[in-house]
Amino acid sequence: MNIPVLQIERFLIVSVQGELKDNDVTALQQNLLERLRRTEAAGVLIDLTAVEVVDSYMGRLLRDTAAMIRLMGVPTVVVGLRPAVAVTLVELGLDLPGIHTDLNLERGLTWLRTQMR
Amino acid sequence: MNIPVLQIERFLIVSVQGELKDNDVTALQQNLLERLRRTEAAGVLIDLTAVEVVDSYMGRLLRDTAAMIRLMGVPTVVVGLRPAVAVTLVELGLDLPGIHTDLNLERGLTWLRTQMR
Amino acid sequence: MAENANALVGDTASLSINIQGRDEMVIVTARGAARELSRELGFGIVDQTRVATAISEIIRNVVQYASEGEVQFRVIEENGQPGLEMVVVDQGPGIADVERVLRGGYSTGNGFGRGISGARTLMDDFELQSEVGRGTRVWMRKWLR
Amino acid sequence: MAENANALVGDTASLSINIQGRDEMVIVTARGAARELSRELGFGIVDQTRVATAISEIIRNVVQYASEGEVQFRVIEENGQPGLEMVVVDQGPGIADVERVLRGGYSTGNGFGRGISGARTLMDDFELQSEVGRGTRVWMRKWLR
Ligand SMILES: Nc1ncnc2c1ncn2[C@@H]1O[C@H](COP(=O)(O)OP(=O)(O)O)[C@@H](O)[C@H]1O
Ligand SMILES: Nc1ncnc2c1ncn2[C@@H]1O[C@H](COP(=O)(O)OP(=O)(O)O)[C@@H](O)[C@H]1O
Repeated sequence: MNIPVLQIERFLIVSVQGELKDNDVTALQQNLLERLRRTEAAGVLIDLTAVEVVDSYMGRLLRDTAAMIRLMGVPTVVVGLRPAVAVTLVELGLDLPGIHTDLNLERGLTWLRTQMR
Repeated sequence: MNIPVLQIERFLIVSVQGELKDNDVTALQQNLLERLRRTEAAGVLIDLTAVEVVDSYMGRLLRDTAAMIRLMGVPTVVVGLRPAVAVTLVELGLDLPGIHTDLNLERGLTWLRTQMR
Repeated sequence: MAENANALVGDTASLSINIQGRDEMVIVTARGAARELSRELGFGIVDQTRVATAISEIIRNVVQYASEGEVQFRVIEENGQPGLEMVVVDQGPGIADVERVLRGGYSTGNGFGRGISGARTLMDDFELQSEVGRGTRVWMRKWLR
Repeated sequence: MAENANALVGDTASLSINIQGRDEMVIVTARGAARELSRELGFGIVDQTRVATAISEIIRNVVQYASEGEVQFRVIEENGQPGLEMVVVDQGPGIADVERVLRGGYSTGNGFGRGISGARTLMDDFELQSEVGRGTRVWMRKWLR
């Protein structure tokens, strides 16, 4: 599963399409690192619309990725989390601490714009 | 799989949610027969929005149901057929002969209204 | 593409999923497995639906004519192109006239007689072997384009 | 409800689905099977997701710690209430401190240690048996409300 990184305005869009794995996430992080430097992007949006199940392993990988982005000083927003996925994440005892979530792409982008100085 | 029959205006709405079986369809046909007589409904709409796969067996059951409704003298419209399902039906060598199809519930109902004398 | 295929192929784990129940329960379980696997492999929605429909046809025959059987899913690779292989085997009554069934339009049940010929059209590679009294084996492949 | 359950339960067919491949291929295949079966059974979207997530956790452990295993799906009925039973068995290294794993937060990998305790919360009935050097068996049920 190669995770594509798109760009809209000054924001990077990560669209998760399938199962995440440790090495996917390592590749993604390197890709993001480079792109953030090169494009001076002002924020990252992670789109989970296509994701029907997030188990604790995938939850950890998402959290790690968001944490890395935060360390680079840019805001992250997660959008498209399905209601049923949100419910199971809470029941699993996981949450995405300190990660802003929003309903959809548009609203996520709007939020990122407000974060720009 | 019990197939619910709802009513909107003078139309009966059949919403297929899962796998069809011979006896489901027999039950559905009896249910429709009764409801059509009792309510003097002016049309039947079959909603396939929730159906991700229609194989040749299920295709036959759908065709039989539509044929029965037609025999009762009321028009049928099938809505919500997914593009990928339409493609595979054609490739399977099946079609739904003489069955009017429409994009969604609203458009299906609009069409049924034009069929009313 | 070769690099991508390398990432998909490989036998690192194996699982046997057993399902017992009414025909439609068995069919939807196999179909869900096939659809999710082809989605993960990167098939588009139309190819996912083709694969799910083909397995649906073949498993419906198994539960109807043999009542029990076995499916093998395998992620494959040929000349750098990844694909999905599905082999379905049963020890049921077998098919007397394989040629006729492959042509389509022939049914001993009350079907359209389009199950096997349809599945063949939906997949890229298809082979049907059957022996009366011994059973039936269907081998199918779909390539990721 | 009893009538409805009767319509769902019953062993009329059985299928064995075998999948060999990379861990994530195996996990998504089992998950797709579980999701589609629970959908057909009439589970709502949240319960479908709970079941799919629970099986995902348990199968991920199987592929990670034992590399091969077996799942059994069964449609069940108790006092007129239908449900889904899933039993996952492996012959892997087993778990030394089952109590600790059930409490959650303990991981020998680099996980959250929330897989087993999480799956237990997501399902209605849950039992974990394990013996070091022999293997692990997880039994789970979810009832249709
Ligand atoms: N696994 C099988 N075992 C025995 N007979 C089979 C099997 N699959 C198919 N057949 C036979 O081949 C015929 C054609 O099958 P198919 O093309 O799927 O159409 P249909 O299922 O609509 O009859 C069936 O009617 C049946 O007689
Ligand atoms: N099938 C299994 N075989 C052997 N050990 C297992 C198995 N499942 C779980 N374990 C052990 O139990 C621990 C906790 O599992 P779990 O709650 O799923 O959390 P995680 O997978 O995040 O570590 C694992 O780290 C592992 O040591």
